[in-house]
Amino acid sequence: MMRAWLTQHGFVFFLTLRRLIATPLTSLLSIIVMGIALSLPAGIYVLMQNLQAFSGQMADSPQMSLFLKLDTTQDSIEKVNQRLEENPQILSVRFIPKDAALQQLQQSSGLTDIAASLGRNPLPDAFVIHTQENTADALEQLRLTLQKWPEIEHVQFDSAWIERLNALLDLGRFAVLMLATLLSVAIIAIMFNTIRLQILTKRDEIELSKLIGATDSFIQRPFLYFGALQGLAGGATAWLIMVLAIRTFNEQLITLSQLYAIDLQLQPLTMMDSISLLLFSGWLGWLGARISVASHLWQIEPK
Amino acid sequence: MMRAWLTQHGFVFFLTLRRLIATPLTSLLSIIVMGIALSLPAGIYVLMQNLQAFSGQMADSPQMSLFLKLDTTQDSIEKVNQRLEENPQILSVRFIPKDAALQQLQQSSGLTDIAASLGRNPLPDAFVIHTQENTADALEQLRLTLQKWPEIEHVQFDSAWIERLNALLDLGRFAVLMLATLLSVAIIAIMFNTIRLQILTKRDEIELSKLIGATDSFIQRPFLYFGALQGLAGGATAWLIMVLAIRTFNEQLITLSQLYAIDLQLQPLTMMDSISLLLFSGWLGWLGARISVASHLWQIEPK
Amino acid sequence: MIIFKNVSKRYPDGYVALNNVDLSVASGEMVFLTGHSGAGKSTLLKLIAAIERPTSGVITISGQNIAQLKPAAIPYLRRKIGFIFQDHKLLFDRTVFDNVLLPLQISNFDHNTVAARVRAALDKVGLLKKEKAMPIALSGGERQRLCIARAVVHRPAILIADEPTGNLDVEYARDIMALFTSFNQVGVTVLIATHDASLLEDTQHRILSLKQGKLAT
Amino acid sequence: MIIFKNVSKRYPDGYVALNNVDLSVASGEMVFLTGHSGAGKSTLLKLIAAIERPTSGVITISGQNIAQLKPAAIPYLRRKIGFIFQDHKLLFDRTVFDNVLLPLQISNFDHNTVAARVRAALDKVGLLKKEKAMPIALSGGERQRLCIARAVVHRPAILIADEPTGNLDVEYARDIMALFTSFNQVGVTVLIATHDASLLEDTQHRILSLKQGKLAT
Ligand SMILES: Nc1ncnc2c1ncn2[C@@H]1O[C@H](COP(=O)(O)OP(=O)(O)OP(=O)(O)O)[C@@H](O)[C@H]1O
Ligand SMILES: Nc1ncnc2c1ncn2[C@@H]1O[C@H](COP(=O)(O)OP(=O)(O)OP(=O)(O)O)[C@@H](O)[C@H]1O
Ligand SMILES: [Mg+2]
Ligand SMILES: [Mg+2]
Repeated sequence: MMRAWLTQHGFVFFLTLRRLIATPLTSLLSIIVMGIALSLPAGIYVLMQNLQAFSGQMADSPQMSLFLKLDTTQDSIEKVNQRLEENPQILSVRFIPKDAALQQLQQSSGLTDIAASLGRNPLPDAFVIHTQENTADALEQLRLTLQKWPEIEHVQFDSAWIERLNALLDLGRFAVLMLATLLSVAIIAIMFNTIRLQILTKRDEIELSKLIGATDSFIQRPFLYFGALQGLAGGATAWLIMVLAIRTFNEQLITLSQLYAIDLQLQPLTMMDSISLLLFSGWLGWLGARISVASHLWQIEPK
Repeated sequence: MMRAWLTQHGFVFFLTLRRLIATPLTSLLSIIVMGIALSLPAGIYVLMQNLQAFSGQMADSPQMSLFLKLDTTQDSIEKVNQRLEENPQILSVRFIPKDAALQQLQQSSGLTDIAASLGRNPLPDAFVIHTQENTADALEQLRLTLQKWPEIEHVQFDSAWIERLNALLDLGRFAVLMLATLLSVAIIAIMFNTIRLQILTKRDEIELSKLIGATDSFIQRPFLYFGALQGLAGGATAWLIMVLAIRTFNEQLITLSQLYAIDLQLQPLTMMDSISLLLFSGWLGWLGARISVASHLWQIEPK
Repeated sequence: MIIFKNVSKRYPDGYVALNNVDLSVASGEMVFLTGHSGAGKSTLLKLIAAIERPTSGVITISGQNIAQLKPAAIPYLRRKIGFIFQDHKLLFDRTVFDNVLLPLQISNFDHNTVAARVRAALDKVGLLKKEKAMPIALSGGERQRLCIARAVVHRPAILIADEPTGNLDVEYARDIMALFTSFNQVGVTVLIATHDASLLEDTQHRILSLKQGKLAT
Repeated sequence: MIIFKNVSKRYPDGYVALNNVDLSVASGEMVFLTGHSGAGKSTLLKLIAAIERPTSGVITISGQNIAQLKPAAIPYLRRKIGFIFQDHKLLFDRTVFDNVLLPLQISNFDHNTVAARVRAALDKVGLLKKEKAMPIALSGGERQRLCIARAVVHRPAILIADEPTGNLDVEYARDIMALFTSFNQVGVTVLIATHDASLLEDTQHRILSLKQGKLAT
């Protein structure tokens, strides 16, 4: 029984493979179409994953700026750093030396060589910290504690700044969501339609099988295999496109990383992501095939 | 003769229309697929157009920063502004008051309330200008001239800053180019494949027409109409998606505009753009149909 | 075995193809069905295989009421029947061999004996040499014989042949009729719709004659 | 009018369907072509309409060498021919009327007279009542008559009929033969491939007989 089942399915599987190969242009074109369609939402997913890792802590947890007194020594700075890092309420600590602050000012304003024009750097050293809590009360408490430290001139937490960043990130998220929705509709429609149209050319086969006593599941089987296989191939193509795109993009990022002296690299697809991509595309192909065959079967039913 | 030609074409046109309506699901799905596929590169195009308008002058022409003396009066500032604007070598003049510079510093560094911590704003007022020329010689000449003005403390032109911005913009352009290439391949493949598969289901008609003495152009005609009509409908769908997307996006931008007090709005598609979109999509459909029919015709040729 | 009681068939466009037909074919009988073009012969045969459903009346096959068969049960009815379609219905993207193989695949036949059965069926209709050809490369008569091979390969209990010799010359037609007779002799119920006067001339089997949807015995 | 000289046809799979055929059909003649299933009748007819090309030999129609016809000239040859295909080749997504209309559309006929012509052709084969039906709703014989109507609607100079009465009963077959004869009487060259012995029995026209690709006169 089991053996018969296996032979049956194995037979159908190879029949389907042979057919895919027998019409190379149709198969290839359809696979490319599905691959490209799938690679777009997959690409967006990768970008979002990377952005989230990059900006996650920055945007989501509240941030506080600690300005040090202008005459603080290197030694005191180290001490402050250590004490901040030991505080369990504080998630992350980032030190911004006054030179870096000045440089950033120049970069962002387009005003260059301020130091030269001013004669000296007027900015203080500072720490930027992210906190665990985000209720107004807890934050105020922390501010008051820190304010009492002797090295600290001024503690500031600015909700307006965060608001702006959040607005920007919201916009980004909105754009991504819009694109993702559009693309999801697109890939489903594209894969569905591609497989449906391919099956339309096999109307005769469905009709005849039905007429000589094939059960619905028997008739559907090769088409479901066909859809799933095509979907899988499309998913694999999408995966390939993604890998190549990430690699090329990272090469471009090297220049930027060097200029800004930070490590900007897109993380590749994880094993899990890759498998999900393949499974999803296979499922889509299967679904497209299923719906098309079912509609044909229904039309041929005697009334 | 002319009349016969018109009747012939009119007949084919209506025949095609009737057929599109006769298979509503296939037609609709195909049109949606093509619409979405087309709307993506069209969206990228709109974004690029808007970005270019926004950042064009900034990135492309060299820029110079003029720092004013710390004690410059409002009167002198106006005078400097006027003289700069009258200078034919200078393309654009932007005044950056010291307050704005400080604010920008705070925004970009995450350091808030620097003024509060410093007691006073240490930054000078400044002008940022863009010049017509971009040879090093001409720029040096201009710098020397401006340096001599009494209100100006220091003139700076920094190529490093521009380099960084350019690297960033290059990256953006590269990303857009990559996406656009991918999408162009995609829409061509998708439209081509969709129409090809639809025509595959009409193999019988092509074969019979050929056998009873139809010329190739007669056989192709309804399919070309079909492809072009489907392509046009796909283009119109893409246009609709674009209009809706731009409107929704602009609504989101309002919040951002208010926060940053600048006018950020995507410009809609121009009349020319819309027409180009429709023509291009019609042409693509026509091409897909042409190639598929031609390949069938060739197979049926006696050998 | 096959019993029609008061069976009428009106097509969706209003045309009445069968009008109050009463009919009974015993198990193992061989019956000819004749009548003008458009008299309703194909319609009657299609009703037996549940390809069309009657508008009114009762059709029973081995005691089963076909008119009330659930869709899920129809395939099993059809497997008992070998149907030679008037319009052939060959699959042009498979070889001759694979076309004949189809009915066996459908009913999960044992893989080891399948090839031998297909070749035996092809041999009976004289197409063994063409097993690897595509149907497009067959002549009209060869296609018709291919349909016959496909209809008999799974040794059905009922054989329904709709105009099986329209494209065959006299000799082949005689061979095919001999084939049908031999099936009938081992107990297969055979129904043949035909115009071919030469087939009807010297037969000792029952001949049913349809006239505009009515049975004229 | 139609002259075959030493014509052979070997199909790509190596099978020789026609072997050194010499043949001459005068303008206005009516000729029957007969032979076993697979003898090469359809192949011979297809060569005339340039649906297949001969492997060797010369075929001339009204002095034109078909074997060397440029692809662009083939449609104009085919418009002179009315071809009744053995496998019908109907379009199942158009009505009966539109199926018959096709040959007229192809050759840019005057729009005002076209409908009348289509109806006249349908009337001749007894299908006028079914003009709005789809071919799927036609019986086998009705489909065959539809093919005949389509082949004669544009009044071709040559009429080629490949097994035109395989699905027709004796009366309809006689009507169709009368139709062919009437065409022949107004000067149309008619070639008919058939197995139907009853058509051949009482004819005074020439009968060509093919045997395994060779002409046996
Ligand atoms: N395209 C093809 N490729 C290969 N062989 C072919 C092809 N078409 C026909 N044949 C073979 O050529 C032989 C003659 O075919 P043809 O159709 O001419 O026969 P016919 O005389 O019309 O027979 P019938 O009466 O059965 O229609 C047949 O054996 C057939 O298998
Ligand atoms: N699906 C359908 N819808 C409407 N009418 C139909 C349909 N199928 C058949 N008919 C009509 O029913 C009548 C009987 O058709 P049927 O196919 O049973 O005839 P038949 O006796 O087999 O004729 P033939 O010898 O020509 O094959 C015909 O007039 C035909 O046009
Ligand atoms: Mg019939
Ligand atoms: Mg033939």
